Amino acid sequence: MKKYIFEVLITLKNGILDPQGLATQKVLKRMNYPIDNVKFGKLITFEIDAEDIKKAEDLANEITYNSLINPVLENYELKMLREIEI
Amino acid sequence: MKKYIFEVLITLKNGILDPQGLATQKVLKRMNYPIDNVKFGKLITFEIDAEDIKKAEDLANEITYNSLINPVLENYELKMLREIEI
Amino acid sequence: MNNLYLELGLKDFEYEKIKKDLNREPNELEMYMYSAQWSEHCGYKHSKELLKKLPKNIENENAGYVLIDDYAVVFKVESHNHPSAVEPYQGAATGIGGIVRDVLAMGARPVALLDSLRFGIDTKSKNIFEGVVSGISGYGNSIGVPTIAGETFFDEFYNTNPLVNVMCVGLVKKDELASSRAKESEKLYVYVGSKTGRDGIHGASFASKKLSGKDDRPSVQVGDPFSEKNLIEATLEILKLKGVLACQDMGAAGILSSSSEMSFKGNLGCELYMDNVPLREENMEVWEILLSESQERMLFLVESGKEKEIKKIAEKYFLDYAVIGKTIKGKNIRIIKDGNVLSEMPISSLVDAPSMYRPTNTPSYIKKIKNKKFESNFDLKSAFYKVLRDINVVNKSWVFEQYDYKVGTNTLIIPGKADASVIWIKNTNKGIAVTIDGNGLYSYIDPYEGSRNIVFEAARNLVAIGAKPLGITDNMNFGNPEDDMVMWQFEKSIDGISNACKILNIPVTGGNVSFYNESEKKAILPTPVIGMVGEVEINKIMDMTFKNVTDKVYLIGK
Amino acid sequence: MIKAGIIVFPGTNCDRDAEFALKMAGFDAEYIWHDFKDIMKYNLIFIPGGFSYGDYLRAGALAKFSPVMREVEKYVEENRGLVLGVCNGFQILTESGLLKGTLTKNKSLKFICKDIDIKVINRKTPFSRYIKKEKLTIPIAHAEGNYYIENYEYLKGNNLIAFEYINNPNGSIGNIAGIYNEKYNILGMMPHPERNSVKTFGNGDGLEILMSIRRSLENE
Ligand SMILES: Nc1ncnc2c1ncn2[C@@H]1O[C@H](COP(=O)(O)OP(=O)(O)O)[C@@H](O)[C@H]1O
Repeated sequence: MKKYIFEVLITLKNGILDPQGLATQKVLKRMNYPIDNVKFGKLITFEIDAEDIKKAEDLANEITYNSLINPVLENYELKMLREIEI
Repeated sequence: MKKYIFEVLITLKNGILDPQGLATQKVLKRMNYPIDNVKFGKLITFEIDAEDIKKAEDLANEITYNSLINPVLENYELKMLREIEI
Repeated sequence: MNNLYLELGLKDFEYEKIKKDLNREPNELEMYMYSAQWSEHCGYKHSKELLKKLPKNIENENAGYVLIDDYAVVFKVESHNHPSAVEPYQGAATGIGGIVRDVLAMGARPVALLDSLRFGIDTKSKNIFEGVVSGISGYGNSIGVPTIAGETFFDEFYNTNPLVNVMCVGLVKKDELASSRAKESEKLYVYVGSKTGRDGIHGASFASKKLSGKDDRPSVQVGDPFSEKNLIEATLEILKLKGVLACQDMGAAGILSSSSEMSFKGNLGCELYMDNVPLREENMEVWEILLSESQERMLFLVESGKEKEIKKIAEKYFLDYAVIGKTIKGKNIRIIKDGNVLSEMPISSLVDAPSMYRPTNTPSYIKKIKNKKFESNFDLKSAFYKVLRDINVVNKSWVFEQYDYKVGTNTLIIPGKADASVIWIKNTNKGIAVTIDGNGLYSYIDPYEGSRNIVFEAARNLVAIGAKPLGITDNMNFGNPEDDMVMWQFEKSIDGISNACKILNIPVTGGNVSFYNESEKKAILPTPVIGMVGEVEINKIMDMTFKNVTDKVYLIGK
Repeated sequence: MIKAGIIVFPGTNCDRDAEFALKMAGFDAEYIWHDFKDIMKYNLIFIPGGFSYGDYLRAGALAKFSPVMREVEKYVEENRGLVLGVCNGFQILTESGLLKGTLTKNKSLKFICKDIDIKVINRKTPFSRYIKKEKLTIPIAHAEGNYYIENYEYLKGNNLIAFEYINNPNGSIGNIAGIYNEKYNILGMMPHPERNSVKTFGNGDGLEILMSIRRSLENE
């Protein structure tokens, strides 16, 4: 059994309104920063116990797709960061 | 003038309670996933117009530290992803 | 080691008293325990002598109450000024969490929140203001308790030191009130709630960072409204079980103060098992576990054999559960880890911080004010518009519309509609009328009259909607009590509140003291805040909207 | 009597509001804890507002994993009765895919609590058939009520819009305040009819919706 540490980067799909990004951008522009395209997303990390990386990745994908993101709104990128012997 | 695209990964400092992560983890455990240590953070991307990378990075750091994160609770990691000639 | 007590904020004479009480040198753990229990926050060192003057109706419970028919209306106010200055959102959120648990510990379902807010006028204050309001909104809305009244005031005297006072009102049948007093030995202490982390342990008494060597660990408490909501439901279910004897929230100085005070009130001792406490972080020191101010935790005292039922309720609500100690014969507290007794000492010494009251004289500024001449010759019309435009006078819907003031469907008068709000006691024809008021400027110019006036104003607010005042809770926001001027203001203010209560014939059911409020250069305006509760018949409620054309308007009084 | 079941998740906080209003509207109402699985006997399933699972992750997202939600799917599939999701209940229904679209943060990024006017758009469903008024005053109380759907035309074209705001408070596409599924046995809406079910709390407009539901169920 090993522990696999994953990181998911979750971003809004193109065309979906990002009120937080817009509001932040407005404030920063008002402060005269040469800034554009501010977008908010999420970063989720978690650990999975599994026998091998294949199994861990399958589980991580399943969890991410079914539970962590909303496929109507969001895209994601899943990365395995490290494995730890336990 | 160039456009520099930045990405900030924002995570909670060690020891700070992460209610979102905890609740999500509890639900996933109930679904029998072998999961642990679920932690939530933020991912923010933005573009900066600047003459060179040094200036862009200074600005991005300033914006991130002063406006995007809460230094009492959060750590951050700032990365320059791409530059675009404009 | 010898200087540890100083670093922990204990004074020399206090250290001498500890040695005398213990008949020996305290060990390191004990110094931490004393420093927390004897901090101003837990020990009320500068105020307890004076607070005795208030006409109280209930002593030594988590929150006081008044009666409306068969119901006890439990209410209390609490400040979270310093935490809100450091981290506005979380500071305000955890302030709500704390006061809700105080009321909950009496067995009452929280039914309303009020917030009395004061901010400076510099740019930093704007951020603090926004953070505080969204913290109250974020936490209060989520736990489903409506925030139905409050006040929002801006003045430069509160630059860098906002005042965030929050009040909770709860409702319980009077024969179902819970108590925090342990009555018998060999009963179990059961912990229910979130896990314990290092939250808040550099707080009040741990100014020095060198102590732990692990310095930059933030001590900010983060609120978890989801767990709080679960804790509310779980606590109310647990208190319905037979064999649940007492209940106490874990607030300042966490496990230590809640367990020791429960035993102390019952003239008993207690044993605490440090190995059993549910922990969120690794390698926590015993003192950290004892003093942690992690949020969303409650302590119950139960008959042995009850554990299973309580565990089931805790699990239903996603909460941790553990037996962490028991009451014992005698009067000592015993801290046990890995089978070793790390400390044993008399609880009475720990919970009874030495009083530091001293009499003071009228400060010189009062005379200056008395002799000051004010301009009375100005243009009435422009003054009128100026007043109406003032941020402290304009409509506050931009604040209270961020609060869910309707959840529960009991709010009979919503904010903005009258000077007090009303919560209906369902299935009866009675309502609970509430208001919260303060006035720093009046209290500064004349702490006695100013404080009296706040109580009277609160009473007028209630009377204006048709309610009869029943009792008050007070939040004393003052500067550094080691300063004679502040101490004088505090004493006069207490005298004023007591006098007003006596005239109105209503009790002070409880309150809170917040000292060391200092803005950039000087102490804040002395700002006592009064929360008042009254009784109203729901078909006799009056609000302040004009009703019909041609109705006449009368002025009463002079 | 028409039986209503009110689903309670950890973090739900408008369950008691719902019970009060449903009883006022003449329902026989009781609570259903989210772990419970036998919901087929109810004529109406009410998913109330609040912050199920703290609304952590996304509003309504974690609640969809509670056992009762699989039963709700079956209930809808088999046309056992009507489902009404209010506020967080609406969010849970979109997150679990029973209703189309999603609810995101209000344009102002702030929680908004106030009375608001909505227009009844589709008057031919069991939820709306007996509503007499054109315009209803119903309180809102939410931070994430900004409704979004890629294919707005589809909703519009198929008459799936239940209510529209007269003054859009949160940025919802097409001013949408509530929608139906294609079978018209689910209604999701952000405003809280149960908070204005008696005159004591406003003008009682919320009762119009609840009464319409009851009468439709009675006349089936
Ligand atoms: N921070 C707040 N939270 C909740 N309600 C508030 C707050 N500030 C003001 N209000 C409400 O706004 C209304 C007007 O308050 P205020 O301006 O203090 O008027 P007054 O001085 O007449 O009491 C009251 O109903 C009050 O409860």
